[in-house]
Amino acid sequence: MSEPILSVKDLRKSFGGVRAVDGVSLDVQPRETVALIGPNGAGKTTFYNMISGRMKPTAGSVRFQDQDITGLPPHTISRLGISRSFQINNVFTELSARQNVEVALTALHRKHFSMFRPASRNRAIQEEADAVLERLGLRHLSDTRAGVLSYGDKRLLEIAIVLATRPSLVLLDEPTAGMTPEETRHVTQLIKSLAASGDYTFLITEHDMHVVFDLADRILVMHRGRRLAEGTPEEIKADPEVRQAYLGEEEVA
Amino acid sequence: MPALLVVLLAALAALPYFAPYFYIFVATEILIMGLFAASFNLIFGYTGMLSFGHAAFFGMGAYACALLLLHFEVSLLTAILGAMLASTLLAAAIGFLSVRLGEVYFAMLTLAFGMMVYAVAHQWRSLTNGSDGITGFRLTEFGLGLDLQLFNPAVYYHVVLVVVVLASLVLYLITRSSFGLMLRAISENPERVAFCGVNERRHRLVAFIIAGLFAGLAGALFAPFNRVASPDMVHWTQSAEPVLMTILGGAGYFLGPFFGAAMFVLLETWITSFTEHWMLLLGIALALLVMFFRRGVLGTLLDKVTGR
Amino acid sequence: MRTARVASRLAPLAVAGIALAAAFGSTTQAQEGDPIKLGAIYITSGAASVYGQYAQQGLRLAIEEINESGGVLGRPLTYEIEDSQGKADTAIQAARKLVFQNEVDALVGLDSSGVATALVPIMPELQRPLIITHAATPAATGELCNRYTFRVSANVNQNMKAAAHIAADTGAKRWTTIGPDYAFGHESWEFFGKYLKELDPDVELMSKTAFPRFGNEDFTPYINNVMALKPDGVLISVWGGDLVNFVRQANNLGFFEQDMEILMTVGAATEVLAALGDDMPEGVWLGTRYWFDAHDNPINEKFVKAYMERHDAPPSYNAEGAYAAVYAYKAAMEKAESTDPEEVAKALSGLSFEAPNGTITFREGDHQATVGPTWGKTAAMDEATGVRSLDPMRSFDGKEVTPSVEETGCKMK
Amino acid sequence: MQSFIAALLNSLDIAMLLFVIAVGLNIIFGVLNVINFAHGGLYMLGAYFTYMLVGRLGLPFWPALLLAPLAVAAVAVVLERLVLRRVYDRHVTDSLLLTFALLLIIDESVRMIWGSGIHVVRPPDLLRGNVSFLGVNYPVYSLFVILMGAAMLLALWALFTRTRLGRIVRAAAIDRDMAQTVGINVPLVITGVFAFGAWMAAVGGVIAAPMRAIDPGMGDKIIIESFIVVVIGGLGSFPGTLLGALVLGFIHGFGGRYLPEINLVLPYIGMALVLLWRPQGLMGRGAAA
Repeated sequence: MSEPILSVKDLRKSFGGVRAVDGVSLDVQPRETVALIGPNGAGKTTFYNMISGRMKPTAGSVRFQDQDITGLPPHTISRLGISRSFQINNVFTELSARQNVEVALTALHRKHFSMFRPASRNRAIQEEADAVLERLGLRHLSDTRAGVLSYGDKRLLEIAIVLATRPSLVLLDEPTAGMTPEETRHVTQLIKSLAASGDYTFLITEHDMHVVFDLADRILVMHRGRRLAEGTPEEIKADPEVRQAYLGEEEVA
Repeated sequence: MPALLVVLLAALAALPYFAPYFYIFVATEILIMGLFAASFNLIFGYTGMLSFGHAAFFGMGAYACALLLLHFEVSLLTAILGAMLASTLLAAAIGFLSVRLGEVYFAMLTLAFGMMVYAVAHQWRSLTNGSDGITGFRLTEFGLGLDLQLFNPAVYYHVVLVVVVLASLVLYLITRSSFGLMLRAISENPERVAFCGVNERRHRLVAFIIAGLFAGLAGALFAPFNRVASPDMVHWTQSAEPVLMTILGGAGYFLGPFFGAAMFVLLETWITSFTEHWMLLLGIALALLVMFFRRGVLGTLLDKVTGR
Repeated sequence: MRTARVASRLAPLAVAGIALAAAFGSTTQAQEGDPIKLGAIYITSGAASVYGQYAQQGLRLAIEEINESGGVLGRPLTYEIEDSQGKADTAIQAARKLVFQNEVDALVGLDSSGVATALVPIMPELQRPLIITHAATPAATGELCNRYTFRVSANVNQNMKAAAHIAADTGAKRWTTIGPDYAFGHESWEFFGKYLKELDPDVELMSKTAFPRFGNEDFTPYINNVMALKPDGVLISVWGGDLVNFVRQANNLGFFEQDMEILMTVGAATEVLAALGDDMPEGVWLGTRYWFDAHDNPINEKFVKAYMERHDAPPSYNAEGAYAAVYAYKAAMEKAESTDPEEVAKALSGLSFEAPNGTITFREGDHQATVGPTWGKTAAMDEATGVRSLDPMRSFDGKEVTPSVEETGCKMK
Repeated sequence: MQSFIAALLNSLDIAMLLFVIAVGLNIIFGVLNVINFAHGGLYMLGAYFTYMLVGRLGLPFWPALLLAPLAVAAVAVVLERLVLRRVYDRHVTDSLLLTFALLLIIDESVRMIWGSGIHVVRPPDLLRGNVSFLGVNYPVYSLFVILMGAAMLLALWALFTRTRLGRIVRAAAIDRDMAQTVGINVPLVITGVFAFGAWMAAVGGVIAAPMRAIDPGMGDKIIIESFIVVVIGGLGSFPGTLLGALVLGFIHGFGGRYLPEINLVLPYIGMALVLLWRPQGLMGRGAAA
């Protein structure tokens, strides 16, 4: 087995007396797609928040590409190559779709302190913005204000921002939540092709089990802040504990 | 389209030749206050930080300029540059302490730090001459070997016009730049920006310092204009003026603060002749604007015109 | 982009605005029977607006009296008032507006010394006579003096010289002060000390003093401080709402029951006395630039009577100052037989005229009116006016308390 | 020693008045997430209503202590329903600006109604004069202020921790949506909290009326002080408000006495030091606002 790109050891987070995440460990191999599932309140988002720097863990460690990133601020973690999307839409509504992507690209190209030159004059940024928008099928909406985009397009734009930072590890928080079946299919295909390109490693939370089983190489099941099970989709489907605690509630095909 | 901007500038340049004498003073004040408000809008409209202590930098500029003119008899240009340096340093110090905190705290903190500067200006009598402020400084020369009669209000107006136009141009370029894009993104969602790999706090600090620098420039133009630098220029009510002007004009537009400054100064000039209760009208106008016309007068007008 | 569009929409607006401004600014040449215009600059908004209110009452009364008796040079008088907000820069804009836009013939006003020190130096640019009626900083008729600037009210110098006389007569030796922490408070103490030392070299001016900030709410720490010092006498230059706070808190602490001489430099301002009523203790020395009950002459009698009829309260010093200034202009314009600002300014210099507080002369050397303040010791409540009466009372002659021109530092330009 | 005790007692009475006023500001912030600039104006209204009731109508002080704050709370209900309500779902700066507009309106209205003169209210006979306390002459009225402050402190503490109403308000403060879903009438709670905060400001105004000059500038003076208290103590923290008020009270009480040269700047220095050390205020709850 190769070195894991992300190695989480015994991560804990408590709020007051409540343990939201209680000693979870996880190794993610490069170019792998790992799904993180569990019922609401299982601690998935808190887990994400600690990896991406939004919250400081109470205990435990997070290593990324052989570097300890535990408790680093989000912008540093992002710069190291971890990018995340959010459960609720988190695009810049007052900016155009293209500008949303430009924000991420400006950071990537270290032009964020460029005082007098607009991003729209930077060839590299423009070409990349075109490419990212093209890839997500948003090119025709470039100049539309993000606030007036459809819900599905906003979710896509969210992913576009994530990809624009050229991450090696992508954390997607329910990427297809609230999407139409058509949009869901589109996004699933997109993630699949990105994964197949070999440039990205994915960590995904998702409620839609079809999507999970379709995408994941490996699944981590969380329940009440703890690791309940871990394995291939087949193993997880077969796990009686998981079925009882979680899958039983959902109609598994 | 730029043609119309040229017409506007030409009209402003020609103003002393056709407007009544008093309006040279009014226009000078509008330009200076417009720049002050525009500098405020860099952090308010573009970065989403409501500062109630912006007068600290305006006042710092005014005091530094007045002191340099008084004690060192430097040229106006040198005094202005010195004033900008002083306000930049002050903005760096206050900004460092303030931008770390959330918006509500930020508003209260900037207010309190502004009052701290006020208290110093008031109490450090050996330097600032206390409540009386600094007067009696002389304008000798502009600098750069230019022979300008700075005591002539029309000449001073032209100096202010050139400086304000240049400064606005720089501010405009900043708002349009990559950095400006970052600020707009931060004003909407600082966290998302951080997750793009940008230290948003440092951006807010830099924006705060730039705003302080230009506020200092406005203050440095204001002191020679009124021949005084006094603690009133640092008081929190002075900080409220760019806030009001920006809301009045429209924070979402680069020229909004200038428009707001023009409305504010002209209305103040006219209304105070009719009523002592101009503050009441101002309060009602502000409340209505915030409740119903969030885009400001200029913004609302333009929305009507463009049918947005 | 949007901004370019904005600019394009804005240009015609701005041009329209300038045109509008030009329309507003259209002026007409003054005609023969047109009113003579006075421009007044006072604080008419905010916490200290009571001073602007009183001044305006004095102005209005004088102007109506004069107009009823035929005006000045056959022309009626009128006035326009602008708010200084107590701020130097606002006052300067106000003065520019009055002179260049409203084209007033002369200026009166100024409530704060900060405003005076800023405005006086630019009077040569405005080229109108200015009579200061309230601001007391010696600089206005001292090192800043110029040929356009006059002051009808007593300044800190005059008031403190009088205070020093009162203080010396009490025999108290160790003095300290409680004053507002700005120019007025510090200057008052400085001049008081200087003149008291001249009168009685034995006095001790204590190095421990109390200067609470202007607008302070709780004076207790300062009062306790001073009481702990056990001085023989205390000069109190706190004024306005602050003085009301001060006196009531001092009452609570038994400050006035100590064995100390108390001098309040502007304690006899009627707005303060009326607010305090009998909370103002007996046996305290109060100073004022004008006391309605102190001058036995027909003009004062007429002024006080007319004022009381209108406002049901005795006139304050600020009302009297503004009232006197109007009569000063009347006298000067009649002397010059012109309303030309240069001529009027010339006529004012050295002019003597009758005011409620006696015959007033604007000294040629520095343009300060040779007036003296009134000091009195608080006595029984005066039921008719609702303020404490002053007994004994001493009105100082201007000649007695006005320092020589050389001392003021004025070099008339 | 005596002067030390005098300064100590004086600090306490300044602190208690500041506490009564600032705690209303902080409660409003805690539940509404609104920094109420108009708080100083409401305090001033409390003092002016007292002047009307006691000075003009000749009522004794005690009923005024009851009536004036109720009248101010009624004004607050109107302001909340007509004005503030419209901006809760917007950016925080909007509510800041709106309350700033209200401050301008209240200030100027007070001047239009009562003029710009100075007014005073007499303390009730019971509270006049001095008592000797540890060798220090101390005004009875200042003792009353301290006792009132302490009583309010205890009552508030009991209200928030011991009653159902207090729990409802705290629930609304922590999570408005959650409170709504468990059946709390949140809009009513919000109106109530705003009125309650205004009531507290007005109680401060009534208490201040017999010892401070009532003039149109009194509201502006107190609002900056209240901000400092809240910043030092910590936004949204009830014990923090008490601590902040004590800190500022001591700065005034001792600063005026022992460091007069820099007394103006002292509160801000104190504030800056606290922020350098603990940016969220002494007892603030974590990442600020």
